Amino acid sequence: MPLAPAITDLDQLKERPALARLLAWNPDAVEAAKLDRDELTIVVKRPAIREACAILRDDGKLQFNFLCDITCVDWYPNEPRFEVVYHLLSVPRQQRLRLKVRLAGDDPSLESITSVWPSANFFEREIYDLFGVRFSGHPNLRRIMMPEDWEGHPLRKDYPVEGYR
Amino acid sequence: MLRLYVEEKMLSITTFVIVSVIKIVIALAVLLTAVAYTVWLERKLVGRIQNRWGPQRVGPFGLLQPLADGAKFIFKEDLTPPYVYKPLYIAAPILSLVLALTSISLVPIGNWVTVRGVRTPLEITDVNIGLLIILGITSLSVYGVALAGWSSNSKYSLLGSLRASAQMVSYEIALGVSLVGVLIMSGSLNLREIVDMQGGHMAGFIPRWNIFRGQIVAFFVYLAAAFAETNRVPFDLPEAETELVAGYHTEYSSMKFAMFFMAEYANMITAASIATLLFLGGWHGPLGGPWWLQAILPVFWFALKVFGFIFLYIWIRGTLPRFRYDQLMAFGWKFLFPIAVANVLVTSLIVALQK
Amino acid sequence: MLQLVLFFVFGTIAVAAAVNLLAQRHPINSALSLIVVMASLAALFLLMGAEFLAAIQVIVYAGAIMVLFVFVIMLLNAGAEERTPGSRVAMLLGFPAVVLLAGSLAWTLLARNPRPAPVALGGGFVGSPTAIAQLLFRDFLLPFEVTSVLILIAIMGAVVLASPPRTTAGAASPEPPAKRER
Amino acid sequence: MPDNYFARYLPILIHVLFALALAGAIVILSTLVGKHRPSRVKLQPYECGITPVGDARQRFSVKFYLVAMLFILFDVEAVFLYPWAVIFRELKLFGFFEMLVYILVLLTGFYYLWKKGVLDWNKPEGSGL
Amino acid sequence: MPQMFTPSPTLEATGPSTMTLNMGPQHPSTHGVLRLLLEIDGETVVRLMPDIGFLHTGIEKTCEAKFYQQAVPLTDRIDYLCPLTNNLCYVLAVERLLGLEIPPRAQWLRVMLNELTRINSHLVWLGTHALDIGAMSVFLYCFREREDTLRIFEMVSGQRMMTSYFRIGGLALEPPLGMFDTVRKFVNRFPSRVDEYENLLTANPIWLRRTKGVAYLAPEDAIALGATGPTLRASGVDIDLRRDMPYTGYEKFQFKVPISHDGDVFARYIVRVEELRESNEIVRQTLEGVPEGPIKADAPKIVLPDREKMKTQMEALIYHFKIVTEGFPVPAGEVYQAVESPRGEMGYYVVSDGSPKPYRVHVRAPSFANLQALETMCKGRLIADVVAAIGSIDIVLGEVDR
Amino acid sequence: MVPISYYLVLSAILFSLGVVGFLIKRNLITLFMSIELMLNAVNLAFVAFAWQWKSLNGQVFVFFVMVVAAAEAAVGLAIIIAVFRTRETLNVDRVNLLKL
Repeated sequence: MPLAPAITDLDQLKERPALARLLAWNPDAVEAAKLDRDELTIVVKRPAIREACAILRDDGKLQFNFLCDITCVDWYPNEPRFEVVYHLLSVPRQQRLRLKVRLAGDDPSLESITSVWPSANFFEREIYDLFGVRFSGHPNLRRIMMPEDWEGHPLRKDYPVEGYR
Repeated sequence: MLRLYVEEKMLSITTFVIVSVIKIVIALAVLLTAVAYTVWLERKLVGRIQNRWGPQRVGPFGLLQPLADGAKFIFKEDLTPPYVYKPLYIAAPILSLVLALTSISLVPIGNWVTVRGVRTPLEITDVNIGLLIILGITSLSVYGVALAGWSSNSKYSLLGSLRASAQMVSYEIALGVSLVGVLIMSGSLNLREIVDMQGGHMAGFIPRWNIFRGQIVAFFVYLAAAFAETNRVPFDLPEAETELVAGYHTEYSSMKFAMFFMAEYANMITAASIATLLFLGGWHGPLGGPWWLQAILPVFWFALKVFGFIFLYIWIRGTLPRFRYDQLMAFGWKFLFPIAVANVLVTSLIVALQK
Repeated sequence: MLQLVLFFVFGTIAVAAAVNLLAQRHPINSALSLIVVMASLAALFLLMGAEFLAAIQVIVYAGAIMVLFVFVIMLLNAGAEERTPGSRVAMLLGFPAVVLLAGSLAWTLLARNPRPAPVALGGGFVGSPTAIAQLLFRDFLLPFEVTSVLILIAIMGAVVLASPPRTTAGAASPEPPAKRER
Repeated sequence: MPDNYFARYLPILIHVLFALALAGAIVILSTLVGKHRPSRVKLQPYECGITPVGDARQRFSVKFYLVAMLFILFDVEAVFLYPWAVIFRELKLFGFFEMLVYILVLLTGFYYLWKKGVLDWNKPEGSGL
Repeated sequence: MPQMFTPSPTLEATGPSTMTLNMGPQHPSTHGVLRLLLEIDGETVVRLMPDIGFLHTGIEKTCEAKFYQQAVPLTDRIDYLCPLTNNLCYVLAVERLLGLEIPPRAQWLRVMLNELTRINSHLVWLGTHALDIGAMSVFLYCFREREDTLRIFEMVSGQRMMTSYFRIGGLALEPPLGMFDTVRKFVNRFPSRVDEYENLLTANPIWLRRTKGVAYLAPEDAIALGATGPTLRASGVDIDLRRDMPYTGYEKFQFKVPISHDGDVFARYIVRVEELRESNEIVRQTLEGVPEGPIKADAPKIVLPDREKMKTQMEALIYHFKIVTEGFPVPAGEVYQAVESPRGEMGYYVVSDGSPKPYRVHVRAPSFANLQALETMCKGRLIADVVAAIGSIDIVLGEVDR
Repeated sequence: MVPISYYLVLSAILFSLGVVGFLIKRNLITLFMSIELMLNAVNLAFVAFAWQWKSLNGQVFVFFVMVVAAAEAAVGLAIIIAVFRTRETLNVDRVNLLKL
């Protein structure tokens, strides 16, 4: 399977049901979209993430009812520095969807989606622990992997692999 | 009541004491050896059940393993943590072991023997109320467990000891009531008399053991209760290592830990002996052959029956999962106890109507 | 002779344990002292031919009633006794009171029993289970049946008293909605 | 034999003393022989490797009391059963009814406990028991 | 007692008769170094809070410093009970980033070994779960069969556990002669062994009492809490990635996906035991007609050449040298590849910036997600049920903490 | 032989120790234990008299005393638990009000 070039044009992709639904809800919430290697990525603006998740979960046709994963990518020293990545799965339709939120390096914070999926709890804590991204509205935002008194966030790109010496 | 004692009346008090001391020393030695080899047997049998060899390095068939274990226990660090309540922390294993070792003194293992003109029963002493004394000693053994957990001052120990003591007292009731049927059959609390009642045969070939004389239900109640009393699988919750780590002896090390261990196995042997005496006809069994064989056979039959019980204990350990705590208590109170009471009523009604 | 020695041994143990019961400040020590008292009394019962009672003393008193005491001490985590002004006064008055009371009691008991010792009993008089049972289930039939009612009332009373008051929310059990044990 | 009734119990006493000596010897032996290298971590109460929080001797569920209470009351019943069983062959049917009344009264109490849920251990405290 | 370690989270008791208890990290039945903070009332669990991170090894960070092919051995260590599944998931993700097609023989062998890994992992689960509930013998019986699977892994890769057998673009080596016979023998023997375990457990009244109705998880709760794999299927949610979103050629094999609607420990037990049988059937199918052909994709710049070629052909030697010293560049992009691991949906999210080292590797570990369902399962139940519940969700701490 | 008077004196000593314990101890549970001690002392006297008069009635009385003691302990300790639940103390000086 030779690689097809990624489609990043919003107009070409707007027939996709998930993207169409989000655009219908609030065109301003969608920052960009990409179809690469058969995976649809929608970049959502920071304030809209929780509601976007709720809409995608509750929509009768989309039914993205399962939160697979939340993670983060640090694009240091580029800006916006952080990308928080959500992977959703529709159990009935067997479809996947990736949501992204881009965050600036000086204020890495966004709304927690634990109210939509309780399962986001550990994932968001992990991101907080390893990247230092804060989630507002999280019930228990504390370190999860590292000791409570650890300094720094190890998965950031400016954190050396060998640790600080 | 003095029927059996008439022969002994000739003895002077000094001879009597000397004979007793000899018997006690032998009994303790035999019991401790039996405890050690029950552990060996358990490891060996459970190993075979589970496709393993069990101990086999120390001595032939691993027969010296108990000695090695004992030596290891003695040389282990004997830790007395600073947060424990020391007097009770030390007293608890001693209490457990002493009580476990004492109850064997009431267990007759065979008929009377005469050595150099001294006639003496094959047990340390033959008293009128042997069964009651054993029950009394058993009822005291709760303290060993309760105090061990409480004095350790650790949460796992305390949970384990509360579980253990609640379990032991609960099953003690079922155990005690299950024996009443046998008492009705034999009309005595003297273990020797109970066994004597079971001699001979019914209908030509069935032994007159209590288990064949309608006490089969009581036997199974006793069996289950005895498993619980000795904290064995499937009732080994007090030390359920997957839940409470090691239960009431979490904080114990070295020989103090080993003493609980020894007490458990000694109790197992006592429970097996009582079952043999009360339900399986004690030392009765086919007799024959020359006089020396006839002298030895009763002890052999007794040991064989006790061994059968211990085998059962071990077999079940290799087979069954463990109960949950509430299920265990419900089993004791809602199942075994009513059955034991029903058995008493039914047995007594039948006996009353017979005559 | 042997009996006399044993009487003094167990009597001394009993008195010492009883004094220890008063002297100890932590209830668990007092409870253990009381168990020792009871065990030595059981031995004394044996000396007087009450073998059945001796066994029952161990089973019921030491093995059951005291278990309950120990459980309650563990349950309430009752710590060492506090010293209060009242207790100091009591201590001061206490020891003379023992002597006085014991003396007067002994005098009363002995005065009513002027005969020193009965004839040697030998092994003739024994409270065997059979003997006790014959009395209990013939002559004392009514008291025996009444004890069952007593125990029944004790069961109910203890359960009612010890049960925690019904709480409303809070500690209420979060049972799973549908499936329960079948 | 000066008094053979009591002499029967004498060996038990000797046995207890022997067992006590044995157990004491074991404790003393292991204290003397075993090595002693305590360290702070070793001397912590076991709580799965975490420094424990709070006192272990906290208060416990009343259930444990209730079970001990049931134990003594039914133990008393069992104690009555033994002498009764021993002379049952003399008492015959009279003895049966005698005990039937006794047991029935106690079973009433047992039934009450069952209904009250004292025998159910999976119910948490505070739910009215 | 002075504080000796870094402060650890604590749980304050909330009621007058409750007490807090640490279960783990040094506990026999928390399956590694899981720590549970329990608040108990008598023996009833009032609150439960998992505390993890004792086994955090920073694998995701380490991956960023390695070449793509060097990260394969790291994935073995994530879930040490199913290393091949981890290999597979990572390798598939990178292959998708590269757009690499792998030959059918390699795919078949991947399926075969992946299912043997599932059997291996489920055997460990069954043994330890039974041991937690007190059935000691089942543990050793399970390990007897696990030994057979480990021998097969050793045959193909030279390693019993840390196999690293799947490589980007195919397999490490051609499987040795006699390997298929060994597998066939195992496959023929195995169903009777599963019967043996079931004889000991499935109808055992004590086992039923300990598992039926215990640690119930409703389907909606299961989805909301992110439970996956057998835990989710035991709650009645019918999803299995092997069937629903096939990868590496699973669509060619016939198998059933066992589900149950009871949502309790027993349901999870039954689902996994049935999976053992189904996996065995898949292995049996893969044995019949493994295609002949190469085991590596034809991509000389990515796949290491055979030893023989490397020693005889100049070109191969150069490729070998370049791959080992410089790695290979991977087109920029990102891929989320999910496979059905024995514990549920295992996902690798690999981001490439066009360099020979992965920019970011994230592992979506099924145990990590399953662990969140534990409190819902255990609230209001007894401590013994907590043990049963932990066993029933089959967590692997290496994977939780990574 | 042991004269009966020895037993009676022992019984008196134990009984008065029980009385004194009841008066000086401040812990409710220990108070209860003192009562048990007195009951035991009385039991000893009963058995001693039974022995003297060769009548088993005394022993049967002891039997009943034990039953009563068992019931008393069960209820008494239940009361202690109930009191402790509201007062959080076992000191008699602080439990001097009758209301719970």
